[in-house]
Parts: sequence; C-alpha cells; structure tokens
Amino acid sequence: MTAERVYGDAGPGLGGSILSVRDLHAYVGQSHILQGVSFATRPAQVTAILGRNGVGKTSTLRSVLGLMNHTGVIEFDGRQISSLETHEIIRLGLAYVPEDRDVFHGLTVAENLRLAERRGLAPDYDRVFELFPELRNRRGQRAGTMSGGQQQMLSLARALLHDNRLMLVDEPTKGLAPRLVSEFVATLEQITAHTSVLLVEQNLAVARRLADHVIVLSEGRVVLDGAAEDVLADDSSIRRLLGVAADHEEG
Amino acid sequence: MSTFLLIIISGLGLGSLYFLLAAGLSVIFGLMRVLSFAHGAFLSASGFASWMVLRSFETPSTPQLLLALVVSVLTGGAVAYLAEVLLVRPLKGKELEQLLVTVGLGMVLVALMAGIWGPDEHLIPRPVWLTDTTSIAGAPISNSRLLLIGLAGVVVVGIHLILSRTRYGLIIRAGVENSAMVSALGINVKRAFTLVFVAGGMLAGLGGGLAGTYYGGISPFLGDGMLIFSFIVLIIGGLGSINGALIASVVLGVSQSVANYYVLNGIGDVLVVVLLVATLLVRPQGLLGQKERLI
Amino acid sequence: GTGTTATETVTVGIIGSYTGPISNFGPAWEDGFRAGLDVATKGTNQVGDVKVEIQVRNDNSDPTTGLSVAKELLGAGVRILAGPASSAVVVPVAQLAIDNDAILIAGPTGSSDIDGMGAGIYRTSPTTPQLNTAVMQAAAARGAKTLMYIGQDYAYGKAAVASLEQIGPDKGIKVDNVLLPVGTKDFTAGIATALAANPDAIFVGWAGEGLPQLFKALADQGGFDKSHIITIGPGRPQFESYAAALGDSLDKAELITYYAQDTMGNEGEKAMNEALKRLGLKAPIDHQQVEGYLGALMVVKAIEQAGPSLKVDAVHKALAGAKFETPVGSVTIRPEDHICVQPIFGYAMEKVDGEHRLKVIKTYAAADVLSPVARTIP
Amino acid sequence: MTAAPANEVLPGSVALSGRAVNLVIDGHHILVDVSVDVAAGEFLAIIGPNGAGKTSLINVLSVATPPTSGKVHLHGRDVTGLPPHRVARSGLGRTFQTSNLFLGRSLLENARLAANGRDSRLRTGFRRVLKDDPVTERAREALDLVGLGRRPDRLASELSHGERRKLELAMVLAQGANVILLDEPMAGVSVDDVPELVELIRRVHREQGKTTVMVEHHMHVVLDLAERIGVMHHGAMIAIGPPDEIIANDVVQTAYMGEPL
Amino acid sequence: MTRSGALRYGAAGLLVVVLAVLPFVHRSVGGLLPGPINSPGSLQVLALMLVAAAAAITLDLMFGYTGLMSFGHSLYVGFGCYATVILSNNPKLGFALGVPLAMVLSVVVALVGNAAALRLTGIGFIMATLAMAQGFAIAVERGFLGSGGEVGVTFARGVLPDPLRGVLNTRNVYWLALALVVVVYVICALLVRTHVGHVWQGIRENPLRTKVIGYNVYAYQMAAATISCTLAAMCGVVFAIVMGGANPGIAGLHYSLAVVLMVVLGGRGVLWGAALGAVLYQFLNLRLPSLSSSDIVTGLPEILQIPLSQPNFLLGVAFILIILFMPGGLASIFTRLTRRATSKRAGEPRDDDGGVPATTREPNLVS
Ligand SMILES: Nc1ncnc2c1ncn2[C@@H]1O[C@H](COP(=O)(O)OP(=O)(O)OP(=O)(O)O)[C@@H](O)[C@H]1O
Ligand SMILES: Nc1ncnc2c1ncn2[C@@H]1O[C@H](COP(=O)(O)OP(=O)(O)OP(=O)(O)O)[C@@H](O)[C@H]1O
Ligand SMILES: [Mg+2]
Ligand SMILES: [Mg+2]
Repeated sequence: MTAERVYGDAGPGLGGSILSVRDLHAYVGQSHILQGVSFATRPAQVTAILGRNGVGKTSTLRSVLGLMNHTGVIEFDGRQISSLETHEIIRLGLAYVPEDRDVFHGLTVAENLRLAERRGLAPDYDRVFELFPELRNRRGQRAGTMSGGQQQMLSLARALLHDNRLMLVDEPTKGLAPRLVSEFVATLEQITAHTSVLLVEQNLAVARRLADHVIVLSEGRVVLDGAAEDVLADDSSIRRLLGVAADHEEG
Repeated sequence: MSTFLLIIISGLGLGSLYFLLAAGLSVIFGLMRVLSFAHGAFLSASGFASWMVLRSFETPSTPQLLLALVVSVLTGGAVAYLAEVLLVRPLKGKELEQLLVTVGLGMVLVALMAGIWGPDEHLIPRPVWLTDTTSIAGAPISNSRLLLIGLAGVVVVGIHLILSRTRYGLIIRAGVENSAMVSALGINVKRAFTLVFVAGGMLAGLGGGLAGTYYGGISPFLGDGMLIFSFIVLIIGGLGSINGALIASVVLGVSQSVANYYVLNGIGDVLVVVLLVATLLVRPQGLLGQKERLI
Repeated sequence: GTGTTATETVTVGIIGSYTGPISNFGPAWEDGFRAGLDVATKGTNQVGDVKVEIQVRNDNSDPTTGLSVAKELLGAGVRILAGPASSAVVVPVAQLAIDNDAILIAGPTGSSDIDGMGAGIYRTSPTTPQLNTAVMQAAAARGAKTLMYIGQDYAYGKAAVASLEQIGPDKGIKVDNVLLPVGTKDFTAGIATALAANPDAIFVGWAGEGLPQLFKALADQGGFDKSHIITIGPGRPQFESYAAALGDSLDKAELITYYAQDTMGNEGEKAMNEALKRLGLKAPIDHQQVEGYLGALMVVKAIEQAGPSLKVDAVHKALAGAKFETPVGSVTIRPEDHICVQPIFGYAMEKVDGEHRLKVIKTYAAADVLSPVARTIP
Repeated sequence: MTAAPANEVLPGSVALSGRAVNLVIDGHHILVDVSVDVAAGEFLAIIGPNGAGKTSLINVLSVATPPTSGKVHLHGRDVTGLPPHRVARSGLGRTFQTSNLFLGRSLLENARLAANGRDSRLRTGFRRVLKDDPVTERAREALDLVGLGRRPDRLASELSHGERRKLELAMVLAQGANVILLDEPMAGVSVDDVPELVELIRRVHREQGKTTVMVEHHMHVVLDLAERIGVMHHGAMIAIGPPDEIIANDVVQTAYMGEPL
Repeated sequence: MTRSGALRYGAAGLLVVVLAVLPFVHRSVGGLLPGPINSPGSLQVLALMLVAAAAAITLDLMFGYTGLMSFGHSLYVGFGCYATVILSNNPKLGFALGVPLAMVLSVVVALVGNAAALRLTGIGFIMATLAMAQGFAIAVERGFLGSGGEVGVTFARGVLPDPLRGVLNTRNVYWLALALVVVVYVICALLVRTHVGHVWQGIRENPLRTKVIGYNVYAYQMAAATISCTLAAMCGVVFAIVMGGANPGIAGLHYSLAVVLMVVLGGRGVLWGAALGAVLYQFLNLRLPSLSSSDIVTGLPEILQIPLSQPNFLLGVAFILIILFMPGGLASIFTRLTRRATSKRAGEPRDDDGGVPATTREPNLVS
C-alpha cells in the first residue's frame, strides 16, 4: 500500500531536510507543553534533542508521530503529515522507540517482533539477533517477564528490523548495561549512513558520539540549535548550556 | 442407558449453545478486554432477523434455513459494527466505560425489540428434518441438537484457524495493551478492533439464528437469559481462552442436564453458580486462564 | 352520555401493565373495563347521579412502580383500585388497600394469596384450584389413576401442586409433580423425569415462555402416545405458537380454560363485543377483556348499592353473592373469600380460515369445579 | 572465571541479608544460590549485565517475590514469606525499575501515602487528614528534596518520565525506611540533575545512616556512592567487594563494561 | 474551615432543611411528580429516590473510592430488605427485634461475602460478587427461607408500627428515607477524608504500590467493602419499610446493574454525584412508565411511540450519552464549573498518553 510506494522513493526533500517542524504547539488540558518548537533534520544525520526532565522532548516526538494533539506544521519529505494518522505516518518509512519501552507484555518476544514487521518489506532478523543475541534465545518468552534491559533491547529491535528513512529514538540506552550501550551505538552508527535519526538521549557520551546536530529544549521552546561539535565540546559546556537554558526561561 | 444418553447429548446441545454465545464474548474479551453485556441482545436481534426471513414459510426448506442463518449472522455483524464504531471505539482504553456502555446498549436494544415485536415469544418455522429426532442407541435425539453440536465444533476450528493464520490475533492482543504503540508500528489498529468486534457479533448472530431454530421461538429476552450462563462459562474456562470456554460449556451443559435429571429438577442452575464460586476460589484465573506477572 | 345531572364522582384507579414483560395485559383489561362500564351504565358512565371516572396508571409489571402508583391514587382520594395482574404487584397493593380501607379488584392474576385476604379485595378471574378441579375431572373421565403435573417452580406452580394434591384423592387420582425453574428452555431432563413415572395423565400447567419447547420435548420423547395430555388453553397471542408447538399432537391434547376467545356466543359476549366496537376498541379479544368487563360490572353494582363513599363493608354486602352476566356465562362472587364462581370449559383447537381458534366441547359446571374455601375473610 | 569470594561478615550488625536464595520461575533458574549480607549503614551497589537477576534479587529482598528456597533476614529477623506490608513497616523501602505510582493522585498525596504507611494502623486511621499533619510535612520535605516541591498539587500522571523517577525516589524518602533498595534510580534522569540526586542519596545515606542497596548501570554513579559492589551474572553473585577490586576484575570488564565510549 | 468549606456545609445543610420541609409544600411541579409535592404518591416517589441515593452512595464508597467494582450490591440491599421483613413477621421477634437482628445478620453476611470475594481482584472480583448475588437471587426466586418466590413477602398485618403504615403516613416514611441519606452520606463523607480514606484511594490507583509502602491492602479493602455493604443493608431495611415488603426485583442482577449505573451516571468518586445519579435514575425509572402511557406519547406517530413507550430505552440512551460525553458523570458539570485546570479531582480523561485515565484504570480488569 502506501508504504511500498512512498518508501524508498527519492522524494523532493532529498538533499533538503527530511523532517521539518515549524511552530509546534501542544497542550494537555490547561498546560501549554510545547510553545512553538521549530527545527529540521537532515538526511543521514543524527539530530539530538537535549534538555532537562519535563521540557518537552518526548512530547515533540509524539507530536511528530501524531500521538498527541498539536498545532503547527510538520513536514516529512516535503509532505504535510499533521493530518495523517499515526500508522500512515509510520508507513512513510519511520520507526519509533518510545521512552517507556512499551513492549507488549502479553506477547512473546517473537510475537512482538512479528508485529513490527512491515507489509511488503523483508525484516532483517540477522541484524537484530546479532546485536542482541539475548533476544534470539528468549524468542518464546513473554515480554512482560523479561528484565528491564531486555525489554529495552526488544523495543530497539522492533525499530531495527527494517531500514527506515527516519528513526525517532527516545532514550534508547536507558537501562542497558555499559557493554550493550557501546554495541548499540556502533550499530546505530552504521545505520545512520543511510537513515536519519532524531535522538533524545541523557547519556552525554552517547549523544556526543552520534549526534551531528543538536537542539536544546527548555520549557517547551528551542533555546539552542547548532552543530554537535560546537555544542557538545565537553561535559561542562553542555551542563552549562542546559543550565543556561533553564535560567533563560526563568529570567 | 438410552435415557442417560439422551440426558448427556441434550447437555452437550445446551453446552454448544452456551459456547456459541461465549465464543463471541471470549473473542471480544480475550482480544479487546471488553466484557460485552450487550451480547445477549445481539443474539436476540439476530434471532429476530432469522424469524423475519422464516416466518413467511409454513415449513421452510433447507436452503431457506441457510438463508436465514446467513441473514442472522450478518445482522449480528452489522449490529456489532455499529456498536463498535459508535460506542466502543470512542471509549478506547477505558475498560470500565466500555463495559458500562455495553450494559446501556443491551438495555436499549432489548427495550427496542420489546417495543417493536412485543414481549412474547414468536415462533420460528423450521424444516421438517430439523424437528425430527434421530435415534442414537435408542435415545430420541432432536436433530436441531445435533446440528448445534456440529456447528459449535466448526466454530472452534474456525476461530483457531483465523487466530493462528492471521496477524489479527496478535494485533488485537497488542492493541489492548497499548494501542498507541501498535499504530506506532504502522498498523491500522482501529480497523482490527472493529473486525474483531464484528466477528464476535457474527458469532452471536449465528448463536441467535441457531437458538431460534433450536428453541423454535424468539423473544427479546432470549439472549439475556443465556448471557449470564455465558459469563459463567467464560470465567470458569478462563477469560479470553477459547478452549477454556469450550471445555467449560461442555462441563456446564452436561452437568446441568445430569443434575436436573438425576438429582433434582432445577438444581442445575444452582450447581452452575456453585461451580463458578468454587472455580473462583480454587483457581481464580479459570481452567485455562493465564496469570500475569505483577512486578 | 349526558352526565349533566351528576352530583358526585367516583374515580376508579386502573393499574395495569402497559410496559414490561406482560405489557399486553394492561390495555386489553382496560378496554374490557370501559366496555363493561358502557354496557352497565347504558353509555352514560353514570350510576344514578354518580359519575364514574377512570384514571389509568402503568405499573411497568414491577412492584416498586406498582406500589408507587397505588399510593399516588389512594393519596389523591381514589377509593377503588382495579386491574393489577402481576402477582408481585397485586399482593403488596392489596395489603396497601387493606391498610387504607380501600377496594381492590385484581386483574388476571394467578396468585391465590389475595383470596379471602380482606373484605375489600376482589378478583375477576377464576382461581387455580377451580381450573385444577376441572383438569382432575377430565383426567378422571379418562380413567386415569395417576396424574403428573409439569409446571413452573414458583408461587403459582407450588400452589397448583398443593391444590391438585388436595383434590386428587377425592377423584381417586394420585398426583405427582415436576416443577422446573421459570426460565427453563431445555425440557429434555424434566420431561424424561415426568415420563419415567409412567403417569396415566400429564397436566401441563406451564404458562408463558417455553411452552412450545416443552411440547416439543414431550412429543420427541413420545409423551403424547404414552400418556393423556391435559393443558390450560393459551391466551390469544399464543394460539399460533401453541398449535405449531403441538403440531400433529394438537388433537391429542385436551385443553381446559375459562374463556374460548370470541366464540361463546352468549348474551354477555355479544354485549361486550358490541360495546368494544362502539367505543372503537379493537385489540384482539382475549380473556383480559372479559375480566375487565366483569370488573366494571362489579364497580357499577358496588356504587349502586353501597353509594359513592364505597365503604368496605357496604361494598362487601353489595357484591358478596352477587351474580353477573359476562361472556363466560354467569359469575357469582362467593361471600366467604370473594372468588368468582363460574364454569370452566374443555376446548379443542381448530383451524378456521388459516387461523386457529378454540371450540367448546365440554362444560364443567360452576358448582362442580368449586374448591373449598381456603381462607375466610377476617 | 574467578570464584565468588566468600561473603565476608562485616563488623557491625547485619541489616539485611539473603541466604542461599534460589528463585525458579517456569523452570528457569533466575537466582542461583545468592547469599548477600548488608551491614547496617552500608552502601552496597549491585551491577551486572541485563537479565542477570538484579531486579529479581531486589524483589526477593523486599519480599515482593517469595524465593523458591533460601531465607531473607531483616535486622536479624526471618522475614521470608511475610506479606510485603509487614516488612515495609519494619523499615524497608524500595523503588521500582519502572515507575510505579499512584497516577491519579497528586504528587503530595503520593508522598503522603508513602510517609504514612509506616505508622498507619486501621485503628488510628479514622482521623481526618489535615493540611498541616506531621505526615504531610514529611511528604512535602521529600518532594522538596528531589526538586518536585514547586507544584505538589499536580497529578502524578502529568509528570514526564524523568520526573516520575524523581517521585519514586521522593516516596521512598518520605517512607522513612532505614533500609532502602533502589532499582536504577538514575535511569532517565537528565544529565544535569544526576549530580544533585547523587548528592541527595549520599546525604541520606551518610547523615541518616540508612542502609542502602542500589542497582544501577551508570558506572560513575556506582563508583561515586558504593562502599561495596556486588556483581551478578546469570543469576549468581559472582563477585562482591570494594569498588577498586571489582573494577579491576576481568570478568566484570568483559562481561559487563565492554569498551568505553 | 476555609470559606469555601463553610459555604459547602451551609449549602448542604440548607438542602437537607429544604428536603425536610417538602411534605408541607402543597404545590404541583407540572407533571414531574404524580401530584402536589406533599401528596402521598409524590412522597412515595421521593422516598424511593432517596433510598436509591443512599444505596448509590454506599456503592461509591467501595467502587468510586476504593476501586472495588462490585456487581453484587443487590445481595446486601436485598438481604437487608428480606431479612427485615421475614424476621419482623416472626411473631416472637416483631419489628422492634426484627430490624436489629436483620442488621446484625447483614454485618455477618457482609463480612463473609467480602472475605471470599476479596480473594480475587479485578474482573475476578466483579464476577465473584455477581455470582454471589446471583446465588441469592436464585434463592429468593425459588422461595427459600420464606422469601415468597416471585411474589415476595409483605409485612404481616400489624407488624409495621402505625406511624409507618398507610398512605397518609407516607410523609413519615419519607422523613425516614431522608434521614437514611443524611446518615449514610455523613458517614461516608467523613470516612473518605480520614487517613484510611486516603489509603482507599491509593488502593484504587495502585494496590501493589500501596502494599509495598506498608499497608495491609486486604484489610483496608475489607474495611471499605464491609462498611459499604453494611450500610447497603441498612438501605435495604428502609426500602422494606417504604415498600411495605420485599420483592425479588431488589435481589437480582438487574438491581446490581442499576446501582452501578446510578453511580456512573452521577460520577464515581464523588459521593454527592452518586446520590445525584441515583435520584435521576430512580426518578426516570418510576416516572417514565407514566410518561410513556400518557397522552403525549400515545398521540405520537407509531415509529416514535415504540421507543418512547419503553422506559428502559430512554434510560439506556441517557446512560450511554453520559458515558460517551460526560465521563465524570453529572458531577463533572459542577466540578468543571467550580474547579479550574489545577483541579485535584481525577477523572478528567487525558487523550494523549494512549493509556488509561487515572480513575478509569480501576478496577484493573486485567488483574
Ligand atoms: N498527560 C499530561 N498531562 C499533563 N502534563 C503532561 C502530560 N504529559 C506530559 N506533561 C507535561 O509536559 C511536559 C513535557 O513532558 P515530556 O514527557 O515531553 O518531557 P521530556 O522532555 O520528555 O522529559 P523527560 O526527560 O523526563 O522524559 C512535562 O512538564 C510534563 O509534566
Ligand atoms: N517467567 C519467566 N520466564 C523466563 N525467564 C524469566 C521469567 N521471569 C524472569 N525471567 C528472567 O529472569 C532474569 C532476571 O531478570 P531481572 O529483572 O532480575 O534482571 P536484571 O538484572 O534486573 O536486568 P536489567 O538490568 O535488565 O534490569 C531475566 O533474564 C528474565 O528474562
Ligand atoms: Mg521524555
Ligand atoms: Mg532490573
């Protein structure tokens, strides 16, 4: 269906931005959670969204995917996607790794992965199992009985099953043991050769290694937008930046 | 001996009827986590649909009976479709509200049927072969019972095939846990929910068509009378487990029938409640139900 | 009617089931009442210079609503209530009427609890024991020595068993019973139990839903050949389903009832049917109309003789032993417990112009079916 | 692979201990003969690969999961098989790896319920809840400590992921337990809040002398806080000892750490 | 007490006073009630509405506040009702001993019933309560223990004290029902403000977490359920007096569902909301039959007449609409007016997190 046609098609946005967000606002009840977020991601680059807890990083990703009520312009490949339903957006070639893992507890590992298969595309189980051999051994286990880190692996595996045009990844290394973190980072590095990534990450080492471009959010606004090497020069600079961002809001 | 057989097979027939209703409920609950109190009304409505087809005939032929069954299945599906789209879907994720909205729907449908067709039973004409009896080891078994038992078997196999051969089972089970995440995997989860609800409704429709021909009559309250037994079947079998529902239906139908004959007429109903309470205390998740891990 | 000379008004509060499980009872009873009033007052709705008014309330076949509307009517000064049919409504309403020194004329109720309950409590249908006596006579006429009763396991069914067991020995018949829960739909086990006792006659006392299934099970297990089947005739809406349920066995069953819908041909029936036509009331005629008709005759008589104040004692004096001409023939009110002394009939069902109807084939005289007084009015 | 060193008995009384704990679920051996003693006032960190059994051990030690065999002692008392609320009242508090909150209640109410749990009796409970209860005060303080004190009336469901982790921590603080089990307290906490929270945990441990067991994957946090580190692998406690010793351990390096980023 | 608190107490007190003087108000309210407000017919309807309100409040205590979804409240209301009539009719006991004895037995039934049902959680609890109530309903319909089967039992002559008997004394019965509501409401309202009440609400949100921070969840649930069910039995006692007897209508699944509907209609987790829902439900239930046989309806074309002549049709439709468009029930209209976004009241649905709004999580059907 839509997925096959659009997917792999060199759209008009190639060379420009693959995802562009302009003036994104989101409300939950009375609180104004995103207050005019704008940014753009480039093909085959990693854009990292940084910021303290509760500034709206997750909300930004969820808005892009249509999982949250919002206003503003969201274009993927030059096409307005705000009015599409979530599954239609995903079929354009996106993948999402949510912050809470959100694996399906009642389903087995194999079933979780089968569910993530896309119609018309060949799933790359080898890549997934090579990265997380644990999952191969536990194919028949119900996901709800797995440890936190194992669930995180499964959540990542679902997104890595296919090649995507854009991956939205929310704190992918949370709860993973250090060795796995570095293996995962290596895999993601390979993938970014042909896939764009929008990454939310609290592990600075990971962000520094992967990101080409950095956006800093504060209280629902973009307060900084720049090349990664400038922003993430060292730990203290980023701490300062995040701190500044917070002050900026309060001042 | 022949009486014993008569009692057993009549229990099986009763069990089959429970199962047809419970199967629809079980599919819907097992996959969507919606306990539908409107299911009895779906059954009655479908029964009326088959009555509308058959009432004009003195003694309908077999094709006419089939037509009536098809119509009742479609009616069950259509009613369920509307219910899902208009009532259940807007309450996505709110299990309790969904349950309550089906309570309301059940009330409304039964009242509507009573208003249109009156509270009394309407007789459904049946083909001659259906009202005849077949002698099995000397026991006169009504053919409608045999038909019912046969069809219940077909339904079990059908449900298994559908759930194991298609992705729908998977999608729905996942969708119940977290439908947002299912759509975030690129799956149209809304459509899958509707399909399942409609399938459950069609099973109720089949039950309605068959119950009508089995009892020979239909009234607005027929389905509700059976609903409570189907619930009990569901709980004893383990919520959401089709096989559990099958076993529980048979156990309940047969033991009800046997108790009524060999112990005391009418004790069957009491026995059913006792069985339910015992199951809940000894094995709360039911015969084939699964336990969840808490932490 | 002219009505201009009226100086006083008596309001009759009709309580009936217009919605709920027996919703066809209410409208028909009311029609019959209006027809009876029309006949008895010659179209004036006036008894002497007392005007008779009707207020109708729906009890939704449910006691909570029934009691509320009864209180409403009594509270508004109504002295005479009429028509409730559901046993669950009749009994508490009768209790209320007694507490308030009011009159109640019950509708088509199977409950015997109100017989002899109070001087102000009346009924318009024969009692279960009367019908049972007729059944017993029918069985005896066939030379039966054992009779099996199949009925519903609730107040009505139990009362029926009790009365059958009382009557049986007189006629030399041993009575046995199978009582099944009210909602029963599968009769296989019940019928098997009944047939296992090899009774000479079987009395099917089942009322309402489930009857076709019961007959089907009876036929499947050869009951019609093994035993003589007697049953209470159906109400009009059930004619067709009854006939279909009995199928080939239709002429093997003996039907007992107290009104053969629309076929009695006596003066009472003619008067009622004409009045119904005159008033433009055309619900299919059933026993409810007959009972409503009788109810109206009783009200008129009470007003005539006891005056518009309708004191309980005065009404009792007026109606006890009074005789009324109705479509079932003459009906007398027994002074001791206010039951209706009336004949019971044996019928056959026949098909006329593609529709089934009842035909009287035997009459059991009122005196013959009279049961002893179970409770005397205090 | 080096054998696990014998679990030396530390000076001072043992606050919490698991003895020869085994846990088997559906035929899977999840905890294998784990024995661990935590001395009163000690800070023990547990590390290990994903699925090693760390959370399961926490579950067993907090009696949320009954072990298949083995014993759990709290302050020398055998608490194996006791209902969790009894053990919580004797002064054991824990956080959850995935936040586990009263979502429909306010932040203050979450902390208040935790603060009140310890001395709640059904008998004395039929008194009204007041705004200035000592219990409520304790709850407010706990919220302040983790930096959620600004709007205590918000519903817990309105919190972002990281804020929920902080509320988890606030609840265990409010509970006033003297033995605290923390399951990945830093997961999802933003970088610049981590130092503060580490400081907070250290202060609580030092100043109030709380016995603390922490599972954590952030090595710098572990090294910052732990007095002793236990390493789990395949359900067994393969090593336990002072941080520098553990960090030097080859198995730990290969099985757990991998190459540094 | 704060100003707004004082205001609320004042308003509540005023409402009770107004309700208490209704039997002296001789005014018609245009067809809403069967006659002038102080006519026995109207007072009977009002009394039934008040009893329903009390029953709904008791259910809200366990359902709305503690998250224990019971489909078996009819067992307790019904038991209180039947026990009162049957025991009072025993000449050795009479009304004066029958009522206290009925209450004592009700406490025992509540303790035993809940001790069993609470062994299960979530849907298991729902079904267990439903099954026990169904067992009671079967017993009552079969006429066990002198329950009179389908017909029910009425107080024997002379059993009810004179001031509670007869049409003219309906006002006394009405006052009794009013007193019941006040007592039940005050008890429940005080309870939910205590520490225990807060723990109940914690259990509603997350029983596991409650356990781990040191509460004996089972004991707290037992307390909530036993208090709720005992108060429900008290409603049954008053119901018996209002009805002059007991009938199976109060013992079946239908009544259990009705109480649940009342609570949801009004707004669960808000005591006065539950009461409001009950008042509305009972009003419609009692008055729609009159409406549907009134000239207004019978004059309509048949297509409209059919649904309108079925009270359950209208009740069901109203109920569905409330669930769909007013998730917090009727109470949410008022709370929305008086409280702003910072409202602490859970129940406002959040459509964004793909999950379940806080209060609707409970009871967690997937235990
Ligand atoms: N359902 C909700 N109701 C009310 N407020 C909400 C809701 N969801 C999120 N918020 C608020 O929106 C803000 C942004 O939340 P979001 O989850 O996007 O933050 P985040 O940057 O991802 O934080 P974290 O690093 O903790 O994951 C937070 O302040 C949170 O309190
Ligand atoms: N029912 C079960 N069937 C099979 N394996 C199970 C079951 N329950 C738990 N396990 C396994 O037990 C192991 C221990 O899990 P635990 O949650 O304790 O790990 P952990 O050390 O906390 O890991 P993480 O760092 O990822 O949180 C895991 O490998 C898990 O898959
Ligand atoms: Mg986030
Ligand atoms: Mg863990």
